[in-house]
Amino acid sequence: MTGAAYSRELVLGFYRTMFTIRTFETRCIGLYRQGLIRGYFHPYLGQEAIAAGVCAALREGDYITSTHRGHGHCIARGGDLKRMVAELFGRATGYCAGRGGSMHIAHITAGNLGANGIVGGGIPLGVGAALGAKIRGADSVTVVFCSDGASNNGVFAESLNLAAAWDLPLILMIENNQYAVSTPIEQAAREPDLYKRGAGYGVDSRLIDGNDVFEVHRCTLEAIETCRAGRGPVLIEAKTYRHLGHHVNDPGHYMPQERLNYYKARDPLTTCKTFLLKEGLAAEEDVQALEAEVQREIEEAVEFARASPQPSVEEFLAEVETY
Amino acid sequence: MTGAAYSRELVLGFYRTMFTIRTFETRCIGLYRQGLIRGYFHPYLGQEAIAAGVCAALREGDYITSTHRGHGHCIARGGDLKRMVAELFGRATGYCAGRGGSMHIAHITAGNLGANGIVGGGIPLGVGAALGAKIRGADSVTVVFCSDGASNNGVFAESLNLAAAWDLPLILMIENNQYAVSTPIEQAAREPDLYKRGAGYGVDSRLIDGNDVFEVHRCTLEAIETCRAGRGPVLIEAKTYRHLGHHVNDPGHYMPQERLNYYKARDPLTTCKTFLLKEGLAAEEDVQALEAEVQREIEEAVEFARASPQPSVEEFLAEVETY
Amino acid sequence: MGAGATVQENARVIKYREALNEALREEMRRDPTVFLMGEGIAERGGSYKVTAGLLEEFGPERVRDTPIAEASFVGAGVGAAITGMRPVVEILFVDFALLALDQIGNQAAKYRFMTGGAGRVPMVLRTQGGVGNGLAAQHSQSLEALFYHIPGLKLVMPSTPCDAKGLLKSAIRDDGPVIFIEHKLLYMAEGAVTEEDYLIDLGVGDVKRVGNDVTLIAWSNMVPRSLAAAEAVAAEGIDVEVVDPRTLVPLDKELILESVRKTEHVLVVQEAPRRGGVASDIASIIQEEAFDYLDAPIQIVAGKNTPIPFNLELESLCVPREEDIVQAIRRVAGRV
Amino acid sequence: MGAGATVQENARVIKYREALNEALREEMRRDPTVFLMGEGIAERGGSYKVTAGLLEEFGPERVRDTPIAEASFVGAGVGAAITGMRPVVEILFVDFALLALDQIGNQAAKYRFMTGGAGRVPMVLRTQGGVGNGLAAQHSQSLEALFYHIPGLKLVMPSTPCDAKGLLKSAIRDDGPVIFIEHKLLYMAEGAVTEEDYLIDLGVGDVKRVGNDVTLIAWSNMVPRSLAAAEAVAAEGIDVEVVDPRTLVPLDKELILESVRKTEHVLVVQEAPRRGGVASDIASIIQEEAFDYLDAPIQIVAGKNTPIPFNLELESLCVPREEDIVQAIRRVAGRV
Ligand SMILES: Cc1ncc(C[n+]2csc(CCOP(=O)(O)OP(=O)(O)O)c2C)c(N)n1
Ligand SMILES: Cc1ncc(C[n+]2csc(CCOP(=O)(O)OP(=O)(O)O)c2C)c(N)n1
Ligand SMILES: [Mg+2]
Ligand SMILES: [Mg+2]
Repeated sequence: MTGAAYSRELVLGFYRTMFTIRTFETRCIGLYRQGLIRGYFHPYLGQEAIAAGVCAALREGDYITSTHRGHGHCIARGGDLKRMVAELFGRATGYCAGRGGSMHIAHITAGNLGANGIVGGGIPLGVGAALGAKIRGADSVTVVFCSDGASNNGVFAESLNLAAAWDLPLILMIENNQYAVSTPIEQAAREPDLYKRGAGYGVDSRLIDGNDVFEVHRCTLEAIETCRAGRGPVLIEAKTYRHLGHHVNDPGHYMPQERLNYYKARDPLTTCKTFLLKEGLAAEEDVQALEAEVQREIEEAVEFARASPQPSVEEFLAEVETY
Repeated sequence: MTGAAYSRELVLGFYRTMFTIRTFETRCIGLYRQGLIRGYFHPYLGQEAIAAGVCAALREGDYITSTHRGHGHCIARGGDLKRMVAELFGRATGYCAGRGGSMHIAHITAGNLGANGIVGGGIPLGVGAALGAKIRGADSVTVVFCSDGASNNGVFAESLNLAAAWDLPLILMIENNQYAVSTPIEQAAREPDLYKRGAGYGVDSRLIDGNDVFEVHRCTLEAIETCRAGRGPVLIEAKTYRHLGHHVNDPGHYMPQERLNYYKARDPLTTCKTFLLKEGLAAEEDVQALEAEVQREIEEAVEFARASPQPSVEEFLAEVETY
Repeated sequence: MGAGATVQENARVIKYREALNEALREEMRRDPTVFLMGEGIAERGGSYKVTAGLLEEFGPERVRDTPIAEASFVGAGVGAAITGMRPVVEILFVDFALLALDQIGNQAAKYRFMTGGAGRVPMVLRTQGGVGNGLAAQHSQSLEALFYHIPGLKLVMPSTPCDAKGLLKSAIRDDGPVIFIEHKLLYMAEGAVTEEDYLIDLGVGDVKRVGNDVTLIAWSNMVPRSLAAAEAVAAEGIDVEVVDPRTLVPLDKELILESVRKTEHVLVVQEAPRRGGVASDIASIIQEEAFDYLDAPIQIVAGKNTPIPFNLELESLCVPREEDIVQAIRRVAGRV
Repeated sequence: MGAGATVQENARVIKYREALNEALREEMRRDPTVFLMGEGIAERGGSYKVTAGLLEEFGPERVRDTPIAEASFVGAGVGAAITGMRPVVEILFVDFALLALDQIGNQAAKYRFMTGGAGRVPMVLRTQGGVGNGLAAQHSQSLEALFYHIPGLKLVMPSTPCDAKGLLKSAIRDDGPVIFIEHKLLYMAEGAVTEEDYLIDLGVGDVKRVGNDVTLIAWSNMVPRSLAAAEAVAAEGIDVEVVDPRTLVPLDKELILESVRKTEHVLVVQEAPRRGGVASDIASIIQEEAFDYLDAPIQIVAGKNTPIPFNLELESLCVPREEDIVQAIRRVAGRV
């Protein structure tokens, strides 16, 4: 990564998004431990550079589909923290009016078609968004986020093939965090470099460092160009690692400490912050001010969620009648 | 193909199998037109070298799974023509006691786990046969037959990956006849060379001429060796072409005459017969005698089927009670 | 439309498959967001010719042949629908819908709900089911009960050309998702269909024959068969009312209950296997809501609990025949 | 086993999940063709610890972690079963079975039939369903009705540790295929289970509480809830008989009908949505076969026709609560 190409605004934006995700997840895990958040909670900690780098390259009218590990994608795509925390609390003011929770958060007006409780389930939805855009002649790109585990599901290959056969403006972004729950990718696939699957389908495919927000961003921009030129899809594999277990309650003992340390030493936030300071794009105080502001926002979001009403039982029962 | 390596017995065996398939299909299409065979009927005409070459390389204890276009596989794996025609007639003496018909013919005792009405449906079954053998420590190989259309279905990729991750003794044989019904593979996939999909999954993959029984046989032998050495799976793409439309009632107008002629000029039977004669492995009379014998067998099979009883209604109703 | 409905102006007699084709064509002309995808629907015009000529009129962007990848092209329909399109996705045989059931049942059906009402899936999934002539176990199923049970799906099963057209047009305009199941033996069935642009509301059943003695509830291909049976027993003085719900979700309960309260004798006829079929559910609703009107147990004539055999004679035993329906009518009317 | 069954010798109180683990262990020791596969079942011992310790005892050939590829690893189970193995395949949540429904419904269910009886699929598909605590729409479903409707599948839904062990052992020895659905809220439930090798035959139901006034039919997690409701109304003088079919296919009709003939009042309790659920089918069978014994309509208490919401309060409204069952018992007993 070379400084010249990056504006202060862009890099501060990366950092802000990543720091927001980091803080959001950390704070919400605390709330989970207090019993204020229930159900499944899959933290995005350690993978922040991917959501941040990708979404910074998107514009209005572009779509994303997300996964069960979707908070980062939602934040990076402009999600309102208030409505996010409210949804994790199951409140009426949440993105899904308390119907969805963590695994289903969607922010459709911003083009985030939603998290998904089915591993791989969102991939064909993204194909459809890209297809619709193509039919309408809209100049829109769709990014499908998925992880290594999902890449072994049939819909991954079907979708890759379908998107290629139809030249769809689709970016398949594999966040290879190297585990599906506790199963390492080396055990679930003979070839753990997942980007290599693209060639067999005639798809332009790249391997990148998922902890480097600059590389993620750059590669996404190139892929978008390919897509907007009608030469999509593009497959990107971003190698990364989780900072925690699969789920809030998974201690992740199967993750070797050494590897974890390796990736923590390449913490996407640290790298980005160092860059900001070293390139003189921001001073330590600027960063601290930004961090303070984000923390305030998150506290406000938590307060908002706490103060929000439970969903109306009457409305729910009326809704049920429509099914 | 060089003569030296091939015994008279082996090559006559190839020819006999291919000629049997050719004659069986042709005769049964006639019976279909007379209304004696009902339902779906997908002829194997033109692809004979694949079933013949593959199955000649197998031994007892090996398995195959077949497709909706399964008569050729059944014959090549030692199917009894009598029970086959009887099944096409829906008779009690058929392989499936009249329950299955063309799309479900199975000959389990010979290791043919059956045709399948679901495109791609048999692929995971083959994975399972290979897996069972591995767990039991049996020295057995499984060949999954499928065509280009099936390779776009999710189970194809899932199975390829699963077999590779588990080093299963599985040969995935894609009979790329270049159409799924009327849809050309070039339209259904950006990359019409389907063997290229293997590399992304770490699978040893080959492209061969599906109209050359020698090449099919040789490549299968090599693949079997790889599998028996515990280094499976192997993916083979055999390019071929149908001589007719998808189904008995499909005139196949979408198949360009030129391409059809090209493949007909490479008719697997002709090539094999020429080889037999040219290499002096058999004389014209030998071949004619063989052909006459096969024709007689097929007539006997038709007679057997005609004379066979319809399935017992009482037995059927009793069977239904078990579901 | 059946008895009781106004006779249509400008009606011609056309086939069920032609009526479906007309519905697609009209809706595609009216709304550029309507598009079609499925196996062999474009170049070939569909296995049953329902989409014939549409590629020519609407071009390859809007009429698409898919690879054999049911899960993902159905899912692509869902994604397109969420983002502003109105896809009509075809699955060649309802049997193959099992390959796409995650996208249907876990994604499409639940999307509106899971997003707290923010999302919509205005997609129609067209498919066809039922026994044909020797197509065997994987090409002959009647699987409506699966869709019926998953909340969030609408379910339409037209029995006549007129219903097929009006219902398909409504399905396309609906906020969906709608499962639209045709019957392979009905494609060539003929009936009067108006040239006009008309809709039949989802959730509105139709009395296909007015009668006083027995309420017979049937849908899809069991409707013509039941009507034939009703004519056969008319000579014996049994006057059967044939109620065709047309859409199973939403179900026109009121129409059914009204008829039951009149006749006090009920027969439900279904092609699908008896165990866990929609007939049981309709019976349980009637039993719960009109118990005091029932003089005799509700009879169900249904398919046998078995995969469908290839052999034609065995096949014919698996699905209610006219004579089975006739006998059941007599039983429920107390004439045996 | 419930009321009426002989008290077991050498019984200890263990958890449902431990009983399942014991069944797997015993069968794997007994029969080398039994093997396990599923996501996270080996190293991690399964999400609910049902397979804990089995990798250690039986090694990685027979206890396998799979990729997330439900369709193909279920299909691989089918293929292995056909060729002489007895696989026990786990799908983490029954919701994900929709990804494998082709292999379950079109392959496994029909294989014996389609091969004219030449083939067998002695496979058990273990999975778990039902509402947990805020797991939302794609991790909370009760989908037994789908399997119930597809001929060729057996369907087991144990409600106690003792039943779980005996039924799983029978399922493994059965010619199959057997769908074995556990309940996520039952894994920690405790009960007496003998250390001996015992089997509970598929198709044999169990009276979990003997009573004279009302027949209450329930399965899986609705059994303990119904038993609690039955105790609650006992004080009011309503004596409820709780019948647990344990296996829905084959269904112990005779046990149900016997109870119905005795009590003449019937309530069916099911967690799954009301529309098209198994309860409707059981009701329709009773209605057809014991109409003359019925004094009042059969009541069904079932889940609401909706995807399951995340919010805990809304979630609790979707599935029968003890108080819902109590009220329904009173209704069916004519006490309101
Ligand atoms: C179809 C399906 N199978 C299994 C699961 C259970 N499950 C939830 S997350 C997960 C692991 C997913 O791994 P990966 O795709 O790598 O995503 P990551 O958790 O690493 O973000 C599994 C198996 C599921 N939700 N859906
Ligand atoms: C899952 C599924 N989808 C669709 C079909 C309908 N169908 C039957 S054969 C066929 C084409 C198969 O093409 P391919 O796999 O290339 O086999 P080929 O006919 O060329 O032998 C299709 C679409 C089916 N039987 N199963
Ligand atoms: Mg992962
Ligand atoms: Mg083909």
